[in-house]
Amino acid sequence: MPILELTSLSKHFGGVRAVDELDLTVEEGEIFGLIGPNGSGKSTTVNLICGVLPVTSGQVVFEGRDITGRQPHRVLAAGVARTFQNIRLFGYLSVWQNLWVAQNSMEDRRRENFAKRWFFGSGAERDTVDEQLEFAGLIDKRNELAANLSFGEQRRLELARALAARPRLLLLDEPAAGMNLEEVQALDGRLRTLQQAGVTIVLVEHVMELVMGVTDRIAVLNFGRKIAEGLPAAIREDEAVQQAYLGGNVGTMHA
Amino acid sequence: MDFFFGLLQIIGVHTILGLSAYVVLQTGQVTLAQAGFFSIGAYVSAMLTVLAGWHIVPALLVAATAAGIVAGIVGFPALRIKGLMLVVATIAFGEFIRLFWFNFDYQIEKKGIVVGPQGGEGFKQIRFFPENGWSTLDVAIFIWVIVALIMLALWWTDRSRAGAVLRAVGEDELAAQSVGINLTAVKVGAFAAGGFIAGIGGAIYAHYTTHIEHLNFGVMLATFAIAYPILGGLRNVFGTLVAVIFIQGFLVEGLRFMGDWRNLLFGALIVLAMNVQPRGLIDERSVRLVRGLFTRN
Amino acid sequence: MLDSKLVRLGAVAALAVAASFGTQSEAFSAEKTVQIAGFGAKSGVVRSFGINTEAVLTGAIEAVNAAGGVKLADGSMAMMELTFYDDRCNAEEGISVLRRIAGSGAVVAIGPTCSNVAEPLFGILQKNVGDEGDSGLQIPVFTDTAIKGGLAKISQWAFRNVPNENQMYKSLFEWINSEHPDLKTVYGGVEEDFAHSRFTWHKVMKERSPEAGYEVLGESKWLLNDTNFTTQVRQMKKAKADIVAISAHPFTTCGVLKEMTRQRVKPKLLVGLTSSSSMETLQGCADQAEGIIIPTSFAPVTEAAKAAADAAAKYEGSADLHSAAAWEIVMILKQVMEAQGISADGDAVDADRRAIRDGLASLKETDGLLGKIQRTDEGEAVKPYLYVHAQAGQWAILHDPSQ
Amino acid sequence: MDWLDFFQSITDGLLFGSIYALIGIGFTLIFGVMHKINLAYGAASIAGAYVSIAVAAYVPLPALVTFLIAAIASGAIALLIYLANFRFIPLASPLATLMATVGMLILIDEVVVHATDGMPQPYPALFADIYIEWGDFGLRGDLIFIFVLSLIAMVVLMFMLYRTRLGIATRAVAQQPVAAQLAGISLDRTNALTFVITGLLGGLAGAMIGASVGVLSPLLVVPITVKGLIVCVIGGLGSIPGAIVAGLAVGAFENFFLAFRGVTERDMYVMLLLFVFLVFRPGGIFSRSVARD
Repeated sequence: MPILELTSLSKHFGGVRAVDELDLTVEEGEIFGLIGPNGSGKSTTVNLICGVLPVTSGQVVFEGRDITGRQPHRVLAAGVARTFQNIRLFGYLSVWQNLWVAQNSMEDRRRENFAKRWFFGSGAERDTVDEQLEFAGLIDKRNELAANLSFGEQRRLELARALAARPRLLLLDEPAAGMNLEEVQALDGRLRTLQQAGVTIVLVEHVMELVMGVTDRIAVLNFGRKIAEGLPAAIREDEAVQQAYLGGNVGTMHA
Repeated sequence: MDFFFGLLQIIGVHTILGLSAYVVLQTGQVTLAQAGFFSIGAYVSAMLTVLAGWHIVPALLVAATAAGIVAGIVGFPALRIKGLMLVVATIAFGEFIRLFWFNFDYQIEKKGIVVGPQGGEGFKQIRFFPENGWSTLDVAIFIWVIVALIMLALWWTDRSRAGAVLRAVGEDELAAQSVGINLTAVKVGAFAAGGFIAGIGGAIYAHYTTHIEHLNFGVMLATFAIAYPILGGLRNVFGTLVAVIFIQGFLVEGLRFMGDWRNLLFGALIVLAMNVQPRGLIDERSVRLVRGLFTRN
Repeated sequence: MLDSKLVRLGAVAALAVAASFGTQSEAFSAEKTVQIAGFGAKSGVVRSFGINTEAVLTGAIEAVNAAGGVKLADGSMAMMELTFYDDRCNAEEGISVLRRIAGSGAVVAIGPTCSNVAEPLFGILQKNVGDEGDSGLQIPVFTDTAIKGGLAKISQWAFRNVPNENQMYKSLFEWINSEHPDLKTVYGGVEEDFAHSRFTWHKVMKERSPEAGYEVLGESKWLLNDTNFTTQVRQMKKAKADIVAISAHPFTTCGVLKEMTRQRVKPKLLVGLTSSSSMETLQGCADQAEGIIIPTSFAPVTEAAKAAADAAAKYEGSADLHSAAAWEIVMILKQVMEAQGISADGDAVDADRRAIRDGLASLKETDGLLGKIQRTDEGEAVKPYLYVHAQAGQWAILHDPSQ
Repeated sequence: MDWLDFFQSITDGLLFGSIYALIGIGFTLIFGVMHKINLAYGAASIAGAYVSIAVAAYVPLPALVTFLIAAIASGAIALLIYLANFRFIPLASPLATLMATVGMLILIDEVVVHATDGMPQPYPALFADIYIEWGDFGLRGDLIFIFVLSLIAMVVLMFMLYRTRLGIATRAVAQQPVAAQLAGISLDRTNALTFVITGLLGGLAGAMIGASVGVLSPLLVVPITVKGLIVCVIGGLGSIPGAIVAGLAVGAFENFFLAFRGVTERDMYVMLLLFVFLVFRPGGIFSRSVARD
């Protein structure tokens, strides 16, 4: 059963078609890779799904409901969380507070009334934050300012923050950028754990090798259009994909 | 002693003004409209006590609510703009309110005298305090009870999840939205809360100066409103208080003996302070320093 | 490193604060002094007013002291001593300064400069003397400069020695009518957002000139800090009035006069605002202001007035209609203090203040630099006045209505 | 409504608007390059004009030279502002910079007040005795001169920005600060130079205001700061052509409302104009649909 469906989704900036008539279906429970050279419209697609950018035309359907053009916080409330290509933590908030502000799952909202939720936080909520920190392996750093964390820790915190609202779909925008091999492997393990926990993952990446091992299916974008879709092995052999990656796109090779 | 109580009143009212901007600044929005909301509090409360004969407390609450509602309404269009645009938009809005009072004429006859706001000539004889026998000390205590309540509320907010959310929005709006924070609600809420607090300040101002006119609520007052929290630091509410004491207590009152040199020093010291302490007088370093003083033995 | 600097900086700041607050209980001298407090604006665009008032006050007190000082109730003589404060023309600061004065040993406060300070200031004074239910301050305030009409009636503790504009402009228009019977119409120009200028056009000039037989054709309005007067002067030009009366402070008065010159608007007569009869106008636009007629309560025409002007010049100020009033105030106060018999005793400040207030309130007539000053029940003065006009960069006497 | 009055008020306002345009360009240029606001800019402009008459008090100078001195003096003050308020305050503390410029505004204002005791000072003008009339329609010669001079200054500025090395460096820093640095452009020097350029323009504007009113006063500072900021936003942040058109438009607009609604309401309409732009065209006059922040 599809969890996310994009139907002829388009985004034009003036004359530039950043995303052009994109059709995409992500099945529940899979790790889906969205790859493409720099500037191929991957991040724009994520921003369109999350409501950061207004859609020019087309539809975003999540779990059978149309969420096109919803504001970002309502997209999150629907069950879609994301991370950013360039890490966007709240640098002057502590690690703990970074997770605290992200406790916005539907259960959180229903469970507590306004005053309790905003001004008189319960002990249960604090325990939840601690648990999430534990899971992310950042419990020792709970009182550090987020800006003072190492790069890898910041990535982990951002992932934990995205998970805090217990999303059913997670959009990861180049989570491996800047990581070394060891960290990438750790990330792979983490994604598998999440998958087992029932979270569907869309992994956006421009370095092909990184997504081959972990994804179930892959779609390739170039110039805002989908040029290929299929199993990792098939994508690797696809001529159009190789053409796109080698066809003068300098940015592809660095990791 | 009356003088010190009087100074306490001034420091109290300016602290309220500064705190009204503090709330909005926490969400990363620079507002120069606080003088406008302050003036709404002043005019509305004065009309209630002078024209309608109300007691100061309900008048103050109604006036602050009015200012809060107007501020909330400003908050909506302000959502779309940031940075310099917001600075200019809020200046314009504050000036718009000021000019409204400049053109606002409404007088009635009470006990044989005509009272009420009178356009460019202002609104005189707002004498609730002296007429009801409140001494300078009484007024100072009244003001400081209010200041304490506001500071307590904001201090509590700072420590609650709401405070963390305000700061999160201030740091990165997009990230905040993406973790599920309703930007509209937070920003409009902050504006409305700031307007409400400014309204309280304005209501007290009108009654302890007994006379208000539109020129009192110009761009310079709005600038001071944000100067206090910025100079004091946005780390916590005490920064604003420290900055008000620094400006009103030290620069204005303390340096009065310097006569006409005082004003020259005034600007220069602000420039210096911002160069030495760009994150405000109360920042991580000065907090550590003060803690060190008490623990070093 | 930096931290220790911070500590030192903080210590210096704390000392400065302590020093400035601690100055009130100095002077334990053997001789008694009568403490007088002056206050006014010494910062901002109205700075020259405060400077002039302070200079005149210093000179006047020096003159009183040189003549032996003030005779106290016990027959001894005491010197007058002045402390002057800057209120920055700001209502809150004015109130704070007055509270500081009220907390000091000063028996009377002289000031302020600005009407927008005077109005709230008088508001925090006790409204009716002896009203126990009214917690307002109880110290006599005697104003030299703030001139907006009808302020002293706000409180029985407030007194002013400022000219009565209603009377001055009424008689000025009547005089002009008799001198130039051919002039029939008046057009006004008003700085609309400043308390004094606005009041003087709308409540004084505009109402008094018809009483003298003139027809008011209209008015142009501008704001305190306007820069472009093209439209206003064009309106003025269209009206083709015989007399143009400008109620504005020197900065915009000059701006408008220059614009009038450009557009060749030449009324047969120009009338100006009392406050513009200072040097400021002539410094800004002597050529364009040539001939403008202003009623004033001061000009160095008598011996006493010359002495006041010289004393002000000695302390780098100038005596004009505003600051010269401070001289008269000091002289009036000396007379009142001696008549009431004050003690100048630090413990009896309240009694002295009350005595001075009562003395001031009971005055019907005092001496002034230009002649006798009448005092009204509301604490206002009716001062002798002259008409001056600008002539070759100087203010020259045009007419003395008392003769 | 009388058509003659209509054209007259619009024309007067348009001519005077050239001064708003100069001030607006100053704000917009600094914003474009540094993404910061310099609230002391208006004060520096007026202070430059004051310096020029102080010089003229010792050496008799022709009016044009006085204007030039005003520009140079204001350029120097602008450099001082850069050093005191921008150079040493970390980029990450925009609020501190904003506040420091407020302190600077107060300081400059008060220095001027101290030097002159707040008294208005006469300022020389050119062609002030020329008044062109066609029936009831009239034009001020000095305003035409100011208008032309401002246009020349703007053309020179555009030439500098688009045709000289310095201008290209400035624009490079504005668009891609990191890349510009990699290309060997000193950020610091470019920023400082931007300040000097804006200062020169501001000084000229200050002199023109002095010339058009005929007198200088510290009272001018706050209103021109507010108007300059409004022009800068209506024109679109960072857009020089936008600031020029917006300056002229605001001048015409406010003068129109002065003539037909009176001075007490005039500025309310200017504020409303700004709100209209913020709501419907947040990117300014020449924006391409997408709003910048």
